[in-house]
This record gives sequence, structure tokens and C-alpha cells, in this order.
Amino acid sequence: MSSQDKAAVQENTGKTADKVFKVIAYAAGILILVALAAVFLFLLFRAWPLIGGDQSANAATVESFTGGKAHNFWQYVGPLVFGTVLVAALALIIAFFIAVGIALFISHYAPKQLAVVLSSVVDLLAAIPSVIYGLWGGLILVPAIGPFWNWVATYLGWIPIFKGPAASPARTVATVAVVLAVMILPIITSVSRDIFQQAPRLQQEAALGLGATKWEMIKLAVIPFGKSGVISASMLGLGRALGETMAVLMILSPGLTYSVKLLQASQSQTIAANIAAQYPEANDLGVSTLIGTGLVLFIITFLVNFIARKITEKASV
Amino acid sequence: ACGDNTSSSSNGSSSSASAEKISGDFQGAGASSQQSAVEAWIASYQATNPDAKIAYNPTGSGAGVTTFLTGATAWAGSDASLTNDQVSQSKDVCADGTTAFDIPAYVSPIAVVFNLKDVSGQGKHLNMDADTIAKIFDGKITKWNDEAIAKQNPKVTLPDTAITVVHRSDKSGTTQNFVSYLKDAAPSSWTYDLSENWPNEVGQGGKGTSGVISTVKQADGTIGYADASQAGDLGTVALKVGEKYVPYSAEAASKVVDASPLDDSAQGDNRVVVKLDHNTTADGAYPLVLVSYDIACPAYKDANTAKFVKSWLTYVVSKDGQDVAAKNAGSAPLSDTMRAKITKSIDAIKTE
Amino acid sequence: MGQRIDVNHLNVYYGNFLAVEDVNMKIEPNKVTAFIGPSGCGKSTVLRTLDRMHEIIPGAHCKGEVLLEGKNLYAPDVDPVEVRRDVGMVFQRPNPFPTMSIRENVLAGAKLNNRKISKSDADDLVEWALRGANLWEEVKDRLDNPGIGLSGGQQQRLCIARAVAVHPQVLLMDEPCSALDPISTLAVEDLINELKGDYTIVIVTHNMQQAARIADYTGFFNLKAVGQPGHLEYFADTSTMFNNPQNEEAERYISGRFG
Amino acid sequence: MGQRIDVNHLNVYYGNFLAVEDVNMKIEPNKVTAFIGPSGCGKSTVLRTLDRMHEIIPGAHCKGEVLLEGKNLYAPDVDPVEVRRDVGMVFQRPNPFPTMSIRENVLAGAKLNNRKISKSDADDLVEWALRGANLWEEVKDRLDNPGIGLSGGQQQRLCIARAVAVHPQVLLMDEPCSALDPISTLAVEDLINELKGDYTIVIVTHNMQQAARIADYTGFFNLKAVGQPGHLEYFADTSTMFNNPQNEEAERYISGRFG
Amino acid sequence: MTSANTSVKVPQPDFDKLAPTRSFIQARKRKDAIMRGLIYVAFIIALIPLISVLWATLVNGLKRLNLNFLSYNMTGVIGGNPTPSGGYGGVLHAIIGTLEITFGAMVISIPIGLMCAVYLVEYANRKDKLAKSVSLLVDVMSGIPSIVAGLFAYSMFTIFFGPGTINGFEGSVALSLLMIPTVVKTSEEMLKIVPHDLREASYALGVTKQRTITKIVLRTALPGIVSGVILAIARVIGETAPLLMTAGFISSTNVNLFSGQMTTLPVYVYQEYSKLSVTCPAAADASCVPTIPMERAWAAALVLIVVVLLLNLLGRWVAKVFAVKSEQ
Ligand SMILES: Nc1ncnc2c1ncn2[C@@H]1O[C@H](COP(=O)(O)OP(=O)(O)OP(=O)(O)O)[C@@H](O)[C@H]1O
Ligand SMILES: Nc1ncnc2c1ncn2[C@@H]1O[C@H](COP(=O)(O)OP(=O)(O)OP(=O)(O)O)[C@@H](O)[C@H]1O
Ligand SMILES: [Mg+2]
Ligand SMILES: [Mg+2]
Ligand SMILES: O=P([O-])([O-])[O-]
Repeated sequence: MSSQDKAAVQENTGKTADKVFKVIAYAAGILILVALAAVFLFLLFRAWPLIGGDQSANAATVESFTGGKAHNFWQYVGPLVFGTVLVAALALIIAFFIAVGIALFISHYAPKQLAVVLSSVVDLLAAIPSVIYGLWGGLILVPAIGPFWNWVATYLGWIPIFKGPAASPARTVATVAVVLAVMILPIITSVSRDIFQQAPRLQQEAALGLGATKWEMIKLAVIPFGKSGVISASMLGLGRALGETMAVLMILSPGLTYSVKLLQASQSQTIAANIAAQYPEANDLGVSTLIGTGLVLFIITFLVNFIARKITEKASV
Repeated sequence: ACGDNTSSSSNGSSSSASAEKISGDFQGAGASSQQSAVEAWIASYQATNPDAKIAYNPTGSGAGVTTFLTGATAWAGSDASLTNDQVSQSKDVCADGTTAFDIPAYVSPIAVVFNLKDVSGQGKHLNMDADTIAKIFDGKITKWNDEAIAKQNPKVTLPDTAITVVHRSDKSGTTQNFVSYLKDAAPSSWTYDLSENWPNEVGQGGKGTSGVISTVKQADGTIGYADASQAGDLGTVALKVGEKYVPYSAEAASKVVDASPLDDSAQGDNRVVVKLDHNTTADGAYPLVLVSYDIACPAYKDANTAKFVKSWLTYVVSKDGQDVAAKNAGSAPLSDTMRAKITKSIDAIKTE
Repeated sequence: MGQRIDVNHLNVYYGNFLAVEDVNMKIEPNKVTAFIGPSGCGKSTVLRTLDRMHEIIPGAHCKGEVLLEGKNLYAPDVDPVEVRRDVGMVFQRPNPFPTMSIRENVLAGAKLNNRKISKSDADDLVEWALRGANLWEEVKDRLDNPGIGLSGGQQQRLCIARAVAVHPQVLLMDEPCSALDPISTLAVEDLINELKGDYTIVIVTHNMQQAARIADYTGFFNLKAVGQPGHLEYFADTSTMFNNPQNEEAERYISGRFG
Repeated sequence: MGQRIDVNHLNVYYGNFLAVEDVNMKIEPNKVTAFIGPSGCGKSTVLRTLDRMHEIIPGAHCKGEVLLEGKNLYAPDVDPVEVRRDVGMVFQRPNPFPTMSIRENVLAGAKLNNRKISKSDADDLVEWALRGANLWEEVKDRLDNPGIGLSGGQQQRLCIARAVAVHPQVLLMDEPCSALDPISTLAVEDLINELKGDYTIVIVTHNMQQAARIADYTGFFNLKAVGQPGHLEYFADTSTMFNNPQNEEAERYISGRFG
Repeated sequence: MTSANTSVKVPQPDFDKLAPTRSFIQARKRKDAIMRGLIYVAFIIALIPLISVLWATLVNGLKRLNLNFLSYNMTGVIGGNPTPSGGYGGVLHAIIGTLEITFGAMVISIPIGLMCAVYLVEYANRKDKLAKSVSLLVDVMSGIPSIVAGLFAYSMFTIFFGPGTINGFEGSVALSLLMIPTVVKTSEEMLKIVPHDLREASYALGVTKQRTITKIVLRTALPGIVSGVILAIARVIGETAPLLMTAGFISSTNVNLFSGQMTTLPVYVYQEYSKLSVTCPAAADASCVPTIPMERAWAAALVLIVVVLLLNLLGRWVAKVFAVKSEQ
């Protein structure tokens, strides 16, 4: 009994640390708001000439960007928004199922040793910089995937999105979507895998105990548990796809149309790549216009995340 | 410093240049077209001025000029000459109420390159006049064996391959010079406004010169335009000048610059702006060139910067400097007459 | 009808650790067999080998035979999924599916076996299973509430209802009452008594009174020392086990009883 | 010395749901008080209000007073952290810290509070606490193994050792034995008997025999119907409660006992 | 004894009807096999491009990757000519730049991101307006295009330190804007997964919230947080566009994060790619390599991957050392 008496020496109650820690945590939360507000206000400030400035000068700027095809900011940004969303959505569609598949493979199918190796490979791939995907996509994938797109255009050309002839070289939305899918795949996989591995053993056993097959067990006990995590992982991926600059810049042959002809060149461009392409040679007003498009991208991400959050909230109730 | 590639012999004080050695950190930014040349210049310049640390950031002409106008860089490289507006803005950064000036520093032919099975190859040419080129790049001529091309190349068997036009997808001085050539030399076939962005939706776009070249290389039947130093083993087009077809070369490019007048509408002191004569008929001239300028101030707030800029620009336009660039970046050296005009402007930089 | 289980020379390993050694027993059909013994002696482990549930723990494996009506569960052509369909299981800790309502939890197993179950059949099944688990009165008005919102004891009864709803041949229960109050325990015991007409039931319990009350046969597991493998010390019909055990260890264990 | 607890007009809410209504009782110092009652009646809930543990569930709050030696735990200037330092708790489900070894788990209370403790004191404390929880012999050779690697029963005993090692004034236990075998249960009961010389002990149990064996006072909780709030139906010293209850509901509940 | 009211009719389900048919069992098995197949196929499909990326980088990169490449910068490199040391320039300056700038970004964003996650999971109430907007804005922040982050940092430094300010730390600030949301989100997920039981156990020992968080919650979540931080580093270490604008490009080595331009590996890769090829003088001998920029680009890309790999291994090692042993 004596031992605990000795242990009960006067101790630092940690009350101050407790309060300080709480303040720091709140401050960190608020800092996010401040940082974001700063970015938003800056964008707005720099884009202000678009709204408050000389409209004829704006028109001239937009005309110089588009070779006279668009005459105001909205005509300019419209196809860019379309292209951005198109490319990112395609990438997400391609990546999502494969990523969830790999995550399940690692968490529930692969033997333990293999799973460990695969996990590290996936983490490594998540870290491959976009400029390398740009190099690879532009120099290796584009020539390699050409025949495949030709095949698609020939046999699936009756579907409007696959209307041929496939561009040669294939610097098209379809190719970019594939590259972006490859880029976001490891991100979605990595987060989903972590979540799946955390799925409670108790519920998995319950499912198996009821005579569920492995897949049924996954459906009953793993996917419901991981759903919101997987959705937020996908949003992470979608966010990256929406904002990806270098890979798109180095691969895509851009255009400013509302076309969904995925296999043809010079149809679409993304906002981020467009900024990177135009910024170096832009004058002050040009920079304002580009930042205006950046602001629009910002708002798109806001909306996408807002909607995704609503979905997640509903799913987790 | 750490990792520098200086040979032990060249950084000694042995070189006997009587001129005062320059030292310090200096920044330039601007046109990416000059990058290779500037790198060669920096390396050679530092051989005699080992204490000068020079960084050139190839951000692009527009950003380069903008940065220069904030005073953050000592000089700028730009594919376009200054606008009058920019000249008056420069009062804020140049000392003593002076305004910035621009001088040609880098002249390079723009090659029209193509990739066509059994036809293209290193040093191989197809003959075309400006009108044909304009029609190809406007999507009016879509097959390689089109009458218009075949007529000018009787000795070549042209395949029935579709033409894929490749142009720059970013804003670019190269594009501006190329379309400006088409507009001047084939006004009836090229009706677009002059701009740094590609004006139509024909073909494919590539980011930067490297994007254009790799796109051209990746498929059969492509045609594009790029700084001639990057043409590599692609086929190139010989332009019709007068009655002859002239393939690109440094000398041919120099000729058109010499044959062109200065732009006297340029406002401001010390400016040397070339008004390229795209319709020249001078013998052996190659009219499709890019003239890239260096932009500087006649007076700087910081004396050391002024000293550096003066010595740097003097070296750049010197025969030595131009030869280094010609050798390593494939540019066309400035002629002596041109150099004489430029030197006057450089000499105007006040170092005291 | 319930099925008979024969366990022959069963050794269970977690990786290289031999957790249970050489278990031999015959579990009679349509009877209740209880496993008792000190903590860590391997009761749960053996129970899980009866429906190959241990296999989902990485590294866990067993040697020996488990015969269900003479058919070896561990024969190479046997699908563990089918084994588990015939052999239901209730766990020590309640584990309702957290995303499902009470009703969906009960139907989870049945839905797997028969997707096109009619609404009225489903209603009947839910009521039957929940009544059997003595939970019906408490939840009948909130069948669509999440199962996880119940108290611990309610959750465990829900899990029993869920297992029973699949109508297995054999029912394994790992301390199903350890989180239940006496009334619920009694109800579950009644349910077990009722079910044994149709099923073979194996139950792990810490409560010797419970074993004495409901089991027809009792197996006493023991372990020589910590770190040593557990083993089946003594297996007998329940009245022999509690009134006249022919095994010294078992007697010592049982005489330590109280209550 | 243990401390006295007075509960006055306690109502506990989960959000807007009134889970327990108007509880009044006096918990004597250095005695063992047991809470019994059917599942869902709010035993755990009331127990948790005694060390303000319910407050960490979002929305949970209570009205009324809990006086520890006459001092209201819910007075505005009272820090719940300090309350919990004096009032220890053992939970229904074993919850050792997964990042810690067995030894570290036992020492967690001291270590987490940044209390400096010498190696030899620590060794003494670990051994004392583990012996008290009847776990020492089983784990003494693997004190540096992770606590989570033990079997369920072993884990729970580890948690008891961990709570005891902080040497609180009051010890609250929420069905601490529901995952233990009889031998471990007996050991824990012995421990409780030993500890009550120093502490006030409140224990929730489903096992009425356990209550009868170890408690000095017993509170019987009940609920009128599901969805209705639970309440303290009857509070008496244990022998009255089990032999001569003056409350009809309590008598009905207790007469349903067995064993 | 049981309170079951015998007058109520208890339904007796017909279990024969509910029993699975033979064909349904087969169908379930088939479905299981198909899903297994699909999962394997997904895995293989994904491997093709991923292996191709690594293979291309490896094959093209190894051509120029040698000690010389790692120990020199790009000063004094003229065209395709060899330098006095016999190499063709290198990436020493870019490696230093990448490490310093990324480290700067980590120093800014890990504390902020982690504390923000702690705020969201441990302190904020679900219905709290502030918390809701913070977590929404974290999501929004993760969608900030990197180039906009670059513009933001550039203008901020321009305002505070004068026009045209370019230095490594500016790059760090831009990157931290991109890194924070990843840190917050992954940490948040990991903190949420820590069982509530453990917090209760700790509180019950009279431990303050701060200590519970730092010593139990964060400790338990640590392996996950580390891998989240690795992801976050991965998100930024390859950023090019914002660094072009904030950290600049220089051919010499700069070790001062707070002053002067700094080259990073991705920027280096991109610049060399943009150069495409150099001109060799007509008279040049074979030692002049016209395709050297592209070869340097691939070699630098390989170096970049190796750097990332090393960081990964480091993180993995940290995660292993602190791993939570045998969960459940
Ligand atoms: N997943 C596991 N990995 C490794 N060893 C395990 C595992 N589960 C149990 N063990 C070990 O196997 C032995 C038997 O454990 P088991 O859980 O079967 O005992 P039990 O009799 O059910 O105990 P309790 O009554 O406490 O539930 C113990 O020594 C235990 O430590
Ligand atoms: N976190 C919670 N949120 C909402 N309601 C809860 C929560 N925990 C318990 N309840 C409800 O409060 C009531 C009392 O629950 P409590 O867990 O205290 O019962 P108990 O007597 O301990 O039951 P058991 O013996 O099953 O543990 C029940 O109706 C339960 O559904
Ligand atoms: Mg067990
Ligand atoms: Mg309870
Ligand atoms: O030098 P450019 O403007 O053509 O990139």
C-alpha cells in the first residue's frame, strides 16, 4: 500500500496547459478561416478590374486571349469551366472504382506480406509529382495510347463522346483524363485503404457468422463503415484533378468549346492550365482576367465540396 | 559556391581584362526564347567576372517586363518591344527621370517544321510560299499532296496524308512573329488580327516550343513552327522570297534584320526597335525571324547595378557574345551596323 | 434438426503459438453443450473453430478434424461460407451493424440467403426473432431506429435475434449473456431451451449456474499455466459434471463456485 | 479514506431525452454500493454522473446535485478533471490503451498526469495493482508486451489494475466482472472487499448474487416502460433488499433470481 | 416468469421458404468470385500505367544519373558541352532547394493542420457554426489550384517585402497553403477513428483534456497521421507552377531559404523539359550532347522520385516505431 502513497506526490495539474492547448486549437481553426479569406479577398482584389474597370479594355483583353472569339469574361470562362469539370469528372469516374478496388484488394484480399508491399507502393505513387506525370503523359502515353483511341473511335464512334476520327497525336481530353485518373488513383486508394483496414472486426465477424461471403461481408460491414471516408478521399482526388496544372499543360491540346468529343484535339482547356499557359505573357489586365478565372475555379471547388459534404452528411446519419 | 562547375583555371585572376571586375547578385527575367543564349552568355561572362552571380528566370516576356517595371530585376528579356505605356511607367524604376529602352539582343529564325514519312528528315526541305503556309495553318489545305504544295515541290512524291497543324497553345512571341509574317506576306489568306495567342481552332496546340516540337514528332503528317534551333531532325520549309526558296539559316535571318528599317514610331530615348520587313525580296534573306529584345534603364538607382547592366549588355551584343549565342543557341548574330546603333544606347547608361 | 459435431485431435494455433491442444469431444445433436473454464483457457478459440471463424484472424489455423454430421469442416472442398450458414454464432461483445436499423439488423442474414423476401414474411421473421430474444416489446415501436442506439444489453439481444433469424443448424454462443441482466438472461435461456428442439447449441459461459441450468453436456477447459496451451480437461453430461465429477481439476474449479 | 456521496434530485438527459429522473440517494463512505436493475434503466448513466463522465458525450447533461463530502461536483468552480482524479472508474468493456505495454497501462494514471515516479516505486505500484486484480501471475513475465494482446478477461483485469493504481477516493465500476470468469470475479470481489477500507465503491452489476455478496447497500433502478426515463425505485441496505424488500417492484425483480 | 404475454399470437416464420435455393447459393458464390475477379483486375489495370511511369523514369533517368549529376549545379554549363568536371551540370542546387522549401512548408503546415484537426475532432461541437465552416473551408482549401496559391504568396510577399520579392520561403508559404488541408483532413480522419473508449479511460484517470489528446489520442493516431503527412508532402513536393512564380529559378546553389531565388527539382525538370534540346556548334565533337536538357529532365525526375521514396521510407519507419500493436 505504501507504494501509491509515495506516488501521490504533488503534481502539476496541467490546467494552464489545458487552457493554452485549447486556445491554440481554436486559433488553428480560425487561422484556416483567415487564410482562406485572405486568398479570396486577394483574388477578388486582383480580379476587380474585371468588374469595376473599363469594360472595353476588358473586352480587348479577352479578345486577345481568344483570337477574337470571345468578347467578355463570361464567354471566356464558360468553356474553361466546362473543360475543367469535364476533365476532372472523367478522371474521377475512371479512378474511383479502380481505387476502391485496389484499396479492398490491399485491405481484405491480398496476403499480409503483399499488402504491406502494395501499401508502400501506393503511397509512393501518391507522391509522384505531377510534372513527372506530365513528362510521362506527354512523351510516352500520348503515342502509346493513340492506337487504343483509334480503336475506340472506330468501334464505339457511334457514341457521341467517342466520335472520331481520333486525334493524332492523342493530346486530347480523353488522354488527359486517363493521366489525371492515374494521378489521383493512389490518393483515393491510400485513404480508402486506411479506412477499410480500420473497419471494426466485430462487425465483420458478425457478417461472416451469418454466412456471408467475403464480398457480402465487405458490403455489410466494411463499405458502410468506410463510405464517408471514401467519399472524402474522392473529393480530395477530385480537388486535385480540378486544380491540376502541369500535367494538363504539358499534355492537352487546348480549345475553348463546349464539345464532349473526348477523342478530338483542341476541344477543351482547364482553368488552371490556362492560367499557367497565359500568365507569363499576360499584361496587368490579362492577369486580372486570369485571376478572375481562378476565382471561378475557387467557387467551383467550393460548390463541389459543399455538395459532397451534404452527401457525406446524409450518408453518415 | 557549393557545386559550381567552375574550372580551377578559369576563375583565377589570370585573365588580363583591364575592365573593372563586376561583382554582386543580379537578376534578369523574361523571354524564354532567349534562355539558351542567356545561359551561354552567363557562363562565358562569369568566366571573366567570377564574382558576378547572375540569374535569368525565363518566366516569359510579359512577366519579365512586368517584373522589370517593379524594379526587382536589373534587365528584362522580351520578344516584343516595349509599349508606349510601359515606357512611361518605367519612369518609376529608372533613376533621374529617364525611361527604359529596348535593344535587339537575340535574333533567331523561326522554322516551319514538319514530320512526314519518307519526306521529312534532317536538312530536308519542302518549298512553300507564304500563301500556302497561311492556307495550311488556316485549315484550308488539309492534305499533303494538295495541288498547292505539289506544284512547288515537283521533285518530291507527296503522300495522301492528312495535315495536322501544330501551333503554340500558350501566349507566345513566336506565334506573334509567325502570324505577323503570314499577315504581311499573305494578307489575302491570313485575315486574323495580330495576337500572341493562336487565333483559330485548326489542329493541335502544344505548350511552349518543346510542346510543339514533341507534338510534331509524335505523329505523321504534322506541321508546326518553332525557334529554328529546336528543329533537330525534322524537315523544314524553305520560304519563297522573291522568286527563290530560302531555307532557314542564321545568315539568312541576319539579312532580313539588316534589310529592315528601325521603327521610328517608338517613343522614348535610346530605343532600337526593328520593324521587320516580311515582304523583303533581298537575296538569300529568310524573313520569318524572331527578334528578342533586352530592356534596361539608362540610369539606375543603384550604381553597381548600372555598372553591371552596362557591362553585361555590352558583352551580349559584342561579337564575342553574339558568336557564343550563335554557337550554343543557333541564333543569328547581329551585324556590325546594327551593333553600332545598339552600342550608342548602351553607352548612354550612366554608371556614376 | 440439429447436427452432431465430432472434434478429433484439434490443435489451434495463433501464428506459432499453440493456443489449444488436442481437443476431442462429441457434441450431441439437439442438445445444449456448455464450455466452462478459467479465462484464457481457449474456450472462445475452440468455439470459433467449429464454424471456421478463427480463420479470419491472420495467422490463426488449426490441425485436426471437426466433423459436422460426419463431414469434415476442414476438408479441402468445403466452403467456410457454407459452414457458417449452417453454424450460427453470437459473440461476446454485442456487434450490431451500425448503419442499419433494428429491423435491418435482424434481417441482415436472411436477406443474404434470400433476397426476394416478402414484406410480410420479413415482418413475421423480425417479430419472431425479436420475441425469441425477448426484445420485441422494448423495440417494436422503433424498429427503424439504428440498432447501435440501444443499450449494451439490448444490443446483445438484438445480435441473438439476428443470428437466430438465419435459422442455422448449430448455434454457437460465446458468453451471450455476459452483458445481460437477469431478466434478459432468463429470456435467452428460455430461448435456448426452446431452440434446442431444432438446433445443436454450444455455449461458452463463465456462469456455472447457467451451465448447470441449461446445458445437457458440459466441457471443462483448463490450462496448466499461463503461456501453456489450453486443453479440454473433462467432458461429461452436466449433472455428472456438477454433482459427481470424475476429474479432480474440474471438481476444484466447480467447488470454487458461489452464489 | 473514502468519501460520502449525496445525490439530490438528479435528472440526466441525452440531448432532450430524459434518461433518468429524479434520483436521490446517499452513498456511504467506505462501503460498497451496488446498482441493479433491468437493462436500459439508467444504471450506467447515473454512475457516470458521479464523476461527470457523462459530460464527454455531446449533449449529455444533468440537473440536480451530486455532493462529494458535501461539495457539489457540479458547482461552477469545480474542475471535472479533478473530480475524476478522486473518483476512479472501470468500464463495462475493457479498454486498455493500445499503444502501451501492460506495465505502461498500469502506470498510465501517473504517467499521463506527468507525475514523476521512480523506477522502483513504479515496479512496486505495478505489482501491487496487478496482484490486486489477480493478473500478476499471468503477466509478470511479459509486462512489456502490449496490453491489447491479452484475452478479454485479462484485459478487463488490467483495466481494474489501472484504475486502482491511481489510488482514488471513490471507485466506480460499471459491470467490471461481466467479462470475467468466476475465479477472476472472485479475485476482483476480494479486491473490492479489501479496497473498501480505503475507498467508497459503487458498482453496477447484473449479477444479483454478486450484489448480495459484496455490497453493503443496493439501489434498484427500474423503468416504467421503454422510452420512459429510468428512476431509482428502491434503495436499501443489501440484506433488506434481498431478504425483506419493502418495495413490490424490487421484490418481483429479485424473486426472478436464480442460481 | 417471463413477461411474454401468451395471448399474443407469435408469428412463426416459414424457414423453408426463407432458405436459400441451390441456384441462389451458386449465384452468390459467382458474385463473390466476380467481385474478387474485378478487384484483382482493378489492381492489375492500375499497375500498368503506374509501372510504366516508374519504368520510363527509371530507364530515361538512369542515363544521366551519376554522382557528378548529384554533386554539381548548373553554373557554367554552356549548351551541350561538358563542364570542367566532365559532367553536364547537375541538380545539387535543386535538391537543396526542394528539401529546404518543403521543410519550410512542413514547419508551417503540420502544427497548424494538426491543431486544426484537433480542434475539429476534440473541441468543436458537431453543431458548432465555427467548426462547420472551418471543416467546410478546409475542403474548399484543398481545392485551391496550386497556381493560385502561388499568386497569393507572391502578392503577399510583394506587399510586405517590396515588389518582385522572390525567395525560397515564399515558396514554402505557397506550398503550406496546399499542404494544410491535406494534413487537416487526413489527421481528422485518423483522430476520429481513435475509439471513444480510450478517451473515456483516460479522462476517468483524472487526466486533463490536453494530456488525453496529446498522449492518448494523438499517440494512438500517430501512424495514420504520419502517413497523412507523407501524403501531404507528396501533394506539394512535386509542385511546379506556384514555385516558378515564388521561388524562381537559378542555376547556382542557394542555401538561404529567406533570400534569393531557389530552384527546386520539379521546376528544374520543367525548365529542362522546356529547353528540349540545345544547339551544338557545327564544329563540335561528340562530347557535345544536343539532347542533354531532356536527359537531365528525366534524370532529375528520377532523383525527385528517389527523394520522395526516401521520405516515404522515413515516414514508414516512424510509423512502425510508433505503431499501435495488434489492434483489436
Ligand atoms: N487473436 C489472438 N492472437 C493471439 N493470441 C490470442 C488471440 N486470441 C486469443 N489468444 C490467446 O489464446 C489463448 C486462448 O484465448 P481465448 O480468447 O480463447 O480464451 P477464453 O477461454 O475465451 O478466455 P475468456 O474467458 O477471457 O474469453 C489466450 O492465451 C489468448 O491470449
Ligand atoms: N450515448 C447515448 N445517447 C443517447 N441515449 C443513450 C446513450 N447511452 C444510453 N442511452 C439511453 O439511456 C437509457 C439508459 O441507458 P444506460 O446505458 O444507462 O442503461 P443501463 O442500465 O446501463 O443498461 P445496461 O444494463 O444494458 O448497460 C437507455 O434508454 C439508453 O437507450
Ligand atoms: Mg472468450
Ligand atoms: Mg450499462
Ligand atoms: O519565347 P516565346 O514567347 O515563344 O515562349
